[in-house]
Amino acid sequence: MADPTYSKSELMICVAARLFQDGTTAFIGTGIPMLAAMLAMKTHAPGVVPIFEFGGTGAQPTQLPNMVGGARTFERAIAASGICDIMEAAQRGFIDYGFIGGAQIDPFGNLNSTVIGAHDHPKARLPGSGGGNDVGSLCWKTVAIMLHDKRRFVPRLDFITTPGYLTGPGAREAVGLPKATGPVNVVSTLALMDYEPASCRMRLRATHPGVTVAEVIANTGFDLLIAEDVRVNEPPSVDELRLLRAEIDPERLYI
Amino acid sequence: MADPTYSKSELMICVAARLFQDGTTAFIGTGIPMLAAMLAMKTHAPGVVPIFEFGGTGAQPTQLPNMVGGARTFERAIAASGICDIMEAAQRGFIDYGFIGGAQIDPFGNLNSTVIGAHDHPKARLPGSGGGNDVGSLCWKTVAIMLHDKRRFVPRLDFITTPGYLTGPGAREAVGLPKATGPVNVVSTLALMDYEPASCRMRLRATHPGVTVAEVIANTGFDLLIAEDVRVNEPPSVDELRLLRAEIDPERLYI
Amino acid sequence: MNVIAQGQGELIQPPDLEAFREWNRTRKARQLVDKVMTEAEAVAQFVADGCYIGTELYGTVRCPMSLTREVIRQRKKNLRVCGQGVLELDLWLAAGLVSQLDLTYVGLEVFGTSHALRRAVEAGAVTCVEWSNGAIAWRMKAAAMGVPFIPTRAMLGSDTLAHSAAIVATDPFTGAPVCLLPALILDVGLIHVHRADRFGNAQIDGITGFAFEMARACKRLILSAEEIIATDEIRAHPDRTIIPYYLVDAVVPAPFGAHPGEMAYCYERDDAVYREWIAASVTAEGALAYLAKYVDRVPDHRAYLDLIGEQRLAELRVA
Amino acid sequence: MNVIAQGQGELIQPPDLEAFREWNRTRKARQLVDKVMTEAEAVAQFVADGCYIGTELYGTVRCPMSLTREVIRQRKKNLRVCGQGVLELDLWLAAGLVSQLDLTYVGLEVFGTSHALRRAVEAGAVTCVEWSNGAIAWRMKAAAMGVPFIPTRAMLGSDTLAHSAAIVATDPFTGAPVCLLPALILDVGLIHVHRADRFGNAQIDGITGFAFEMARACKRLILSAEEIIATDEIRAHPDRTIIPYYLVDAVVPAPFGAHPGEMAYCYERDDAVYREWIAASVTAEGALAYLAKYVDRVPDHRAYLDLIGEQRLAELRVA
Repeated sequence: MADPTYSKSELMICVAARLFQDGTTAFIGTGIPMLAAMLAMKTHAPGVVPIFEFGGTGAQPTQLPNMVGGARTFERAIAASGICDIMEAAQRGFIDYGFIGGAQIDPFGNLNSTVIGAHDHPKARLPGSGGGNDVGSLCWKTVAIMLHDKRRFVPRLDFITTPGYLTGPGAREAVGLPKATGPVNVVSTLALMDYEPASCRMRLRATHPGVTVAEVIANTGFDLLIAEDVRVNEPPSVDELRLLRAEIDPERLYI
Repeated sequence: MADPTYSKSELMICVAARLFQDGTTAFIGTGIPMLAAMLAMKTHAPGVVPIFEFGGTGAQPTQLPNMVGGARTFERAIAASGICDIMEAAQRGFIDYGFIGGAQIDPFGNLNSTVIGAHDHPKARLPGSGGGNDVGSLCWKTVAIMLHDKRRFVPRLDFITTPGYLTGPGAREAVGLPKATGPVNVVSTLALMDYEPASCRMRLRATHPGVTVAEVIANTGFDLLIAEDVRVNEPPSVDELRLLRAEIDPERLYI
Repeated sequence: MNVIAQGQGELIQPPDLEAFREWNRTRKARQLVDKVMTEAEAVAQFVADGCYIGTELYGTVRCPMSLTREVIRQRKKNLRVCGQGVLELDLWLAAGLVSQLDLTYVGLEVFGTSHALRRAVEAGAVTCVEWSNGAIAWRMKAAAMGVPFIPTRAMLGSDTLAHSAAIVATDPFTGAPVCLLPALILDVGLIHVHRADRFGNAQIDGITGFAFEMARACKRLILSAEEIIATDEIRAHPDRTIIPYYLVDAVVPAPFGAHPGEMAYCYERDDAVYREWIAASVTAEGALAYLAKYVDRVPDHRAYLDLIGEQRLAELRVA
Repeated sequence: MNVIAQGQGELIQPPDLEAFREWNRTRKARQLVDKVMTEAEAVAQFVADGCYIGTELYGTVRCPMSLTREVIRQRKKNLRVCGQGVLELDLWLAAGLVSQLDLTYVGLEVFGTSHALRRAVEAGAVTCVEWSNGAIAWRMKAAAMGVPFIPTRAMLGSDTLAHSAAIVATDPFTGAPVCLLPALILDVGLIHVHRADRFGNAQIDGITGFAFEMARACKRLILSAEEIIATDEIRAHPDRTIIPYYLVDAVVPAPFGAHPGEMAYCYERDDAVYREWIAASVTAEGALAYLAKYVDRVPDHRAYLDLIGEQRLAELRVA
C-alpha cells in the first residue's frame, strides 16, 4: 500500500533498498546507501551483510550509521578490522555489491567525483575517489546513486574517478580489472537504470512515479537506451515509510 | 671468576650471550640463541628486546622458551602479533641482530640447512630455511652458532640456504639484499670468528679455553683468516653458570 | 614484467627503503624511554615545515584532532599531506598550511564538498595527486612491509590512475596487467588511540582503520591517547598491542583528543561544533574565524576542552 | 620491470586470482550457517586426494592436530603441502600422504632433523620446492590480498630462491632487484583457534602466527576450536575476530585439539608424547607403530583424548 506523503529522498532510498539481495555482502558508502541498507535489512533482506570501508563487517546497528568509520558501523558486528582487510576482501571477490555516488556519470557507468574541468586547473574541485575507485574496481556489482540532470548524466566525463565499463564491452578486462565485474544499476532522482549487456550502455528500466520517460530523456545528457518494458517504480509503502521515519532516521537527518 | 666445571654447551651459550648488545633488538631462533638471550638479559644486557618469528616481541619469560612460537615467547611481551609483522619489522630495518644456525657454513658466512648433495637427489635432506633465510637477508647483523668440524666449515656449500656475504664484497647489495647487512660472528664449539671487512671472509677472533689456533685451523675446511691478536674466550663465570643452571635451564634440557 | 603505463602525477614522497631502514636502525630507540609530552612539545619537536605528514583515521572518527590543532597553532608551512580528510585536512587547508596532497578524499561526507579544498585548489595553492582510499592504505602497507611497492587490481583504467604516480606493469606470473603502488614512507604520522603506556605501546578498540599500516610507515610517529596506562596492562594482553613502543616518538595524553569527532566506546561526535565548521567554512573569513575561536585563542588542548565545557563533554560521553 | 632471474622450482599451485574470486563469490555462504561438525565429517567433505593443503601454526604450537590425525585416518593421498612443519608434517610424511612440498622447514626444532622427511625425500617419494618462512607467509598474504604476487627483499642471492618458483625483477620505481613471491591459494587450510561460534567467527589469544593470512588464502577452511561460544560473545568484541565466518567451511569442536602441542593460556606441550614420536620416527616401522597407536586405533578425537587420559590432560592444563 502506498503512502502519498513521501519525499524524493524517501523514494530513492526505497528504490535503492529494493536492490539489496538477501544473503549478499554489500559495501556501504555514506548517506543514502546507509539508509537503504538499513531499510533492506528491516524488510526483504535481513541477511544482508553490511561492510564499511574502515573495518566494520556484519554490524547490527541500533542507530543509523552516519559515518563510514563511525562506531555504529561496527556495533554488534561480527568483525571490526581495518581498511586493508575490507578492500582486500573486495579484491578477493567477497563483496557482492557496492553502493556509491558521484557528481557525474557517463553512458558506461563511469563516475566522476574528482574535478569538473581540467585536473590541474579545475572549474570545481570535488572530494576525490575515496573508496569509490576501489569499490567500482573490485566489487562484483556496483550501484550508483545520483541526482539526475544533464550536468550530471554526461556523454563524456571530465575525469574518470571510478571505472564503470570504461569504453564498453571488454574494456574492464583489457585494463586488468577483475572479470565479470561492473556497474549494474543507477538509482537517480528520476528513475532506475541498468546496463544493456551487449553494449554496456546505460538503459532506462523504470521511472519514478509521476516521472515520464520523456522527462528522464530530457534530463540525461547522452542517448539513454530505453528498455522495451519500462516500468514505474513502486512508491514507498506505508511500511517502508514507517520504518524510515520511525526507526531508521527518526531525527529526519536525511529524509 | 671462572668455574672449571662448565660444559661445551655452556661455554658456547656464554660466548654467544656476550655478543648481545644492550638496547638492541634480536631475532631469536630455537635452542642456544634462546639460552644465550636469557643469559644476556640477566647479565650485561637487560635491555635486549627478544623477537620471535611467529609474533612475540619483548617478552619477559619466567621460563626458557622452548619453541619459537611457544607461549613463553610472548609471556609478558609488549606485543604478540604474527610472522608477517615480525619479518616485515626485519625488512624495515628494526631488527639489529639475528641468531641462527646451520649444518654448513662457508668462508663468506653463507649457510646451508637444506641439503647435503644435489637438491633433487640429496645425500641428506635437512630441515630447510625456516626463518633462516629471512633473518640472514633482512636483519642488520647475523650471528651463526655452529658445531665446528671440516664437514661443517666447508669451502663451498652444496646449497646456499641463507645468504652470508655470498661471493664477497658488494655481492649482497648487487643481488638486491639490504645495504650494510650481513654476518658478523660465528660462535662454534671451538672458537669465535668474525669477518675481515675488506674481503668479507671469516676470521678467527678468539679460541675457546684449551683450544689452540692449530686445532681450529685443522677443523676448518677452508683457509680461515687469523686475526693478528687472537684472544682466548673467557670461560663461563661462576655467575653465568649459576644463572644458566639455576634459573635459565634448571631441568638441564640444553646444558 | 614490462611497464605498460605510468601515472603522470608527481611522486610527492619517493620511497627510499635503504634510508628508511637506516632511520629505523639509528633513530628509533629500542629501550623503553618515557615519551610523554604535550601537543606543543611533540609538534615542535617532530613536525617540520615542508614535511610529509598524515593523520589517521579521519577528522570525525578517532582522529588526532588535538594534534591537528596544534600543528595549526604552530603554523607549520608547506606541508605535504596524504589522505582522505574530513575536518582535519579542512582545517589545515583553511589555515593555508598545505602545499601538496596525495589525495583520496577531502570532503564532509553527507554534508558535501570541502570549501577549503575548493578554495585552495582553485587558487592554485595546492597541487593534488589522485589515489583511491585503498591505494593510499596499501601504499602505507608497502612501506610497513619494507617493500618498494604493492600490486593492486584497483585503480586500473581510471583517470585516478592517470593522475597518480602508480605504474601499470605486466604480472610476470600471469601476464595480466596489474597496478603497482609505490611505498609511502611518511615523515610524520599522527594517530589517536584509546590507550597507550608512557613508552608508546598502544591499544585501539574497534576498527583499526589504517593505524597498523601508518604506524609502521612513519619516520616519526606522534601518538595521542585518551588514557595513559601502565606497561603491566600492555604486557598482560600483548595481543592487544597494535602499535609497539619502538615505532613511537611521542605520547601525548589527550582525553577527548578526537573532539569534535567521535571515539568509539568513549564519546560521540559533537555535531554542534562540526556543523559550526561546516557553516563557517563556506567562506575563507568564516573558516579563519573558526580557527581563531577553536585554535588560536586557546593555548592548548586543556583550554580547548574548557572552551567546549565540561557539561557538553559529559553529554557526549558514551555510557 | 624486467625479469632478471627465475627460480627453477615448480610452481606447485599456480595462483588463479579470477578463479579464486569466482570461488569466493559462489562457494562461500554470506549467511550465518551452522558449520559445526566432527573431524571425520569435515575432512571427508573438504579434503580431497591430491589437494593442496596447509596447517597453521605448527605441530607443537596451536596446531590443528586432531584434524591432522583425521587426515591420516582417512588416508588422503598425494597431498601437496606447504609449510614449516614440526610433528604434523612429520606424521603426514610418515604416513606416506605427501607427494609435493612447498617447504620452508620440516624438522623437530631442538630435537633435530625429521627422519620422516629424510626418508621420504631420499626415497624420491616427495619433491621439494624451497622457500623461507617469511616467503610462505607472504605468499599466503598475497592471496589474502587478492593480488598475484608480493615483493620481498629476502630470498635474493640464495639457492633457496634458485629452487623456489619466485622471480627476481627490477623494481620499476627504484631500479633495484626485488624478489616477487607468487600468491599461494590453498585448496584447504586447517587452523586451530581458542574459540569460535557455530558459524566460524573465530578468536585467537596471543600470537596469531599466520592464521590471518592463511584463513584468507584458502578455498576451503576447516577450523577446530577449543571452545564453541555464542555469537553474542563475538559481537560484543568484534575487534577480536581474526577469522570472520564467511571464510569458514567447517567448525570442529576440539578441546585439546592441539595435543601433543601446546595451546597458549590453555595447556602446555605434552613432552612425553612428543618425545615418543621423536624416538619412534627414527625408523619407518617405529613411525608406523606410533601412527597405529595414536591415530588408526583410535576412531576419533574423543577416543584419542581417552587414550591420553584425563589425568595427563589435567596435568597439562595451565591454571
